Amino acid sequence: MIDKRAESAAAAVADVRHGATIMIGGFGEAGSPIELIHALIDAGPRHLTVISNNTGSGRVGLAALIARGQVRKMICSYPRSANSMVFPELHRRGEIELELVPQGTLAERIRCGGAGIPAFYTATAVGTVLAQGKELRRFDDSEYVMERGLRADFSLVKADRADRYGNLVYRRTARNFGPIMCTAATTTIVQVREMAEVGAIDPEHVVTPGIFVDRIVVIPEPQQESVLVKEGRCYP
Amino acid sequence: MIDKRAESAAAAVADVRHGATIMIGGFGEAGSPIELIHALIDAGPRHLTVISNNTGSGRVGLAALIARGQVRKMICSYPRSANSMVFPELHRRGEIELELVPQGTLAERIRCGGAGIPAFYTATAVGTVLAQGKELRRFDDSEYVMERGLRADFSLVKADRADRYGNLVYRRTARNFGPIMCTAATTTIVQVREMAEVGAIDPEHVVTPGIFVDRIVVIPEPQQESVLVKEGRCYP
Amino acid sequence: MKGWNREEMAQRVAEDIPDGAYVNLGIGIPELVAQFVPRDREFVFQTENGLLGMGPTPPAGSEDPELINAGKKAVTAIPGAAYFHHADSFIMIRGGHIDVCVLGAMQVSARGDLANWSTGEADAIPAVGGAMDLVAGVKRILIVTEHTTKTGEPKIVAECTYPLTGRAVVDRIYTNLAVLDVTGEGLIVRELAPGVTLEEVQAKTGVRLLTSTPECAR
Amino acid sequence: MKGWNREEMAQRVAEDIPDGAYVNLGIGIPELVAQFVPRDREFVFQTENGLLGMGPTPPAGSEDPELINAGKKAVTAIPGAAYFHHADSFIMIRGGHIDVCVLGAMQVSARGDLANWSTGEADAIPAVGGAMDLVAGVKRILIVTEHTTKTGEPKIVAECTYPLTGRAVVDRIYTNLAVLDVTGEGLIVRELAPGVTLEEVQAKTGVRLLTSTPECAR
Repeated sequence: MIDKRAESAAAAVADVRHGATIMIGGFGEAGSPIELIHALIDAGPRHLTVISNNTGSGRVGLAALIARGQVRKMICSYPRSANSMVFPELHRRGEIELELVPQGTLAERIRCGGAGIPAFYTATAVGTVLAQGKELRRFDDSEYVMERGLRADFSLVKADRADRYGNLVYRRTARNFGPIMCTAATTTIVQVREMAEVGAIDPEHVVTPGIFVDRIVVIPEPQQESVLVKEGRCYP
Repeated sequence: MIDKRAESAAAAVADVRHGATIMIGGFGEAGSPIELIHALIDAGPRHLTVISNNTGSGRVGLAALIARGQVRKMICSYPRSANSMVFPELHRRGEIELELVPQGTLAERIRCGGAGIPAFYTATAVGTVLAQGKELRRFDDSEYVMERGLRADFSLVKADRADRYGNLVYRRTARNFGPIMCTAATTTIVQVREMAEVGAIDPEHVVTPGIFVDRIVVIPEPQQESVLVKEGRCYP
Repeated sequence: MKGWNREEMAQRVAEDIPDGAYVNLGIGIPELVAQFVPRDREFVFQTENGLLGMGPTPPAGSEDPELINAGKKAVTAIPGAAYFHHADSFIMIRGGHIDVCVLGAMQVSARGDLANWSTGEADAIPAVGGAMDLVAGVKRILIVTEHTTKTGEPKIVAECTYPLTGRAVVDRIYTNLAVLDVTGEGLIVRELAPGVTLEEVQAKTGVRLLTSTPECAR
Repeated sequence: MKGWNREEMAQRVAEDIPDGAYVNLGIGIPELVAQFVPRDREFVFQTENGLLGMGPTPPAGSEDPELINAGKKAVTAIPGAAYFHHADSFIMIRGGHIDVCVLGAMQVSARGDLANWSTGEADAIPAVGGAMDLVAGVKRILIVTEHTTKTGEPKIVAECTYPLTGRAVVDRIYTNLAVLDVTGEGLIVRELAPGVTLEEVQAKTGVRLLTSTPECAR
């Protein structure tokens, strides 16, 4: 019987190796799989390339992973925000690389990585420094830049509910990068608030079909990044 | 107040001009907007380019539109099936052009047309006659063919329910090409079984957000293509 | 007071947005536009992090950290809203489905080039978010900004010196002093704020302005 | 009877599909595979028209014209199924998420080229459907077919003469006579159907076959 539940967050991320590329869901704290990230900090792989829209805040979650020196390179659209000190400091010191990608291009690159599309063209960033060094091409009298699909070894995603097949539903704007990141990794690990019985999620309402999910970890009461930051918490 | 309901199917398709490009939803009869197609037959525009997965069956719906000589060219993946005589006859006589596109490439071309992506690469059809004359390119030691996004002047789509904003939900495998065709036309016309009050469709369950829909026609009891074909019906 | 304040600027922008428009609002003054929807119109607000039908800020205490806008502030969803993932969200943006985007600016050039994401300084941490996607994809780009920087330097210039967000993307500029259209001939002053003269606007602008209608010379 | 019948061929295919596999079945003999899922395994069937978790044919009278498979036949959805649109469906296919695809064939070459969509005749109406997407994207392509055409011509050939569906895409071939693997060295006979000799298989095959294990020579 198919059952994708993992024993624990620790077990789910245990095979992440040094040098892996990891997609991490979330837009700010919404959808950030903080318990999976903390398990990754405990597991300790280094030289990671992380693909995530932001770089975390305070000293928990993604920011803590970066602070521990486990991340070699960030691919993101918005690496600073309120309470985001860790990445800027390390980047200014030259200790972490940054590939800055416009948000929509980042999303499409991830989707294409999952969809077997190695490259596509977009008008976004044409005429800006973010298109420098990239191939330009005209279609129908407009100029476009070629962008490559992005794939990862692992995706860490937060959803709301799952069934044993891995079918997922999300909650409000915490959906953000989750569904596309689930498609673009060799191994997709999802933390959910609760399991649903098979059949309890209406097939019309499934957002991520189970085929894109490999491991499910149930975290009934996930921590909230902004609360931890406000409390001055630091992981580990 | 935003209210996208049109008075009738006839009113909804009245401005389709000769030579227009039209996407028509459906996979076989599932999702085929038969009442909108019949309204288009009544309206009478000719020299149409139609983008649809199939070419209809019997002498109703899309097959009837083709039989009336209104279609100059079909872009589709599967132009024959049981009870599909109209297109094959006209095509053998050289009276209708065919652009055959693999089904997944057709779907992605439509999605890209709606997403502002002029072209993308896929491994589908590489090494076959359907890649002939198309640009090939290697990425990471595999060969891909470049395919162009597809757009239309109008999309005719069948959904199950809509609210006045145009938010749509579909029913089972009748969803098929509807959601992507809604995004890829200048004017998207949707027939639905019933209207929903605003707020009655859970924002988590919306499949096509209203931004992609221009006109809604309510057809409470849509005809079923296979039943009409079995009865030997002929439109008009 | 001479000129328009922030609220008046936002209101002036809102007046130009047609009924039924799909609108994306940037951070800062653009956010205020949502407070000035004309009584007889309905706008649908999109936020690129996955919500169409964004409603007003929730009352204090009922914020949901999983219901936020692109500026990561708590928002609400109106009845008839829809949630979607990021790739679908940027179908709306890149695909030209959003009618109007209102953004702030660091600089705008006479040709409509926009710089609003980076100072380009060596030690700055660049952060672009969805700005480049919005200016490339949305049908109409409206800029709302103070006419000059805090130190009095013109923000409307012959050529942007900051890194561009997009080239020739701006349609109209709303400042505390005037409304200007970007045209093939250059920047045309469409309207002056109360008590503001054309000479004063010109003096605070880094490029020669054109006028189209007599009332602009008042 | 000598050799395998259609059901036995389908059953033989099913035995090779691992537990938990995501499977797409073509029309004809491939459809029968769904009837032979080994008792201790669970397969999830995908149909490219937008359903993951396809169940068996419904009882007569309870067909739903809006719940069909890629062959446009009425099907059911199992508990835990999901519906999705065509672009999302082909993310699964093109993106390599489907583990196994079982297809019929008109011809298969020694290199694993597959022809199964068109005779290439001048007046034929070509119809490709999702075949080219499936062979390009799915991890493992299994072909199940009669060993020869109705007129006795080999279907397993040195070079396909019909238009290709894909080049070097087939992993394994199941016929009424044998199971063959496509390898870099050529076609290797892995198994013979009951009462079938290697010589007989070779005689009905248009290309030289290799054997790997002694039992294939039985």
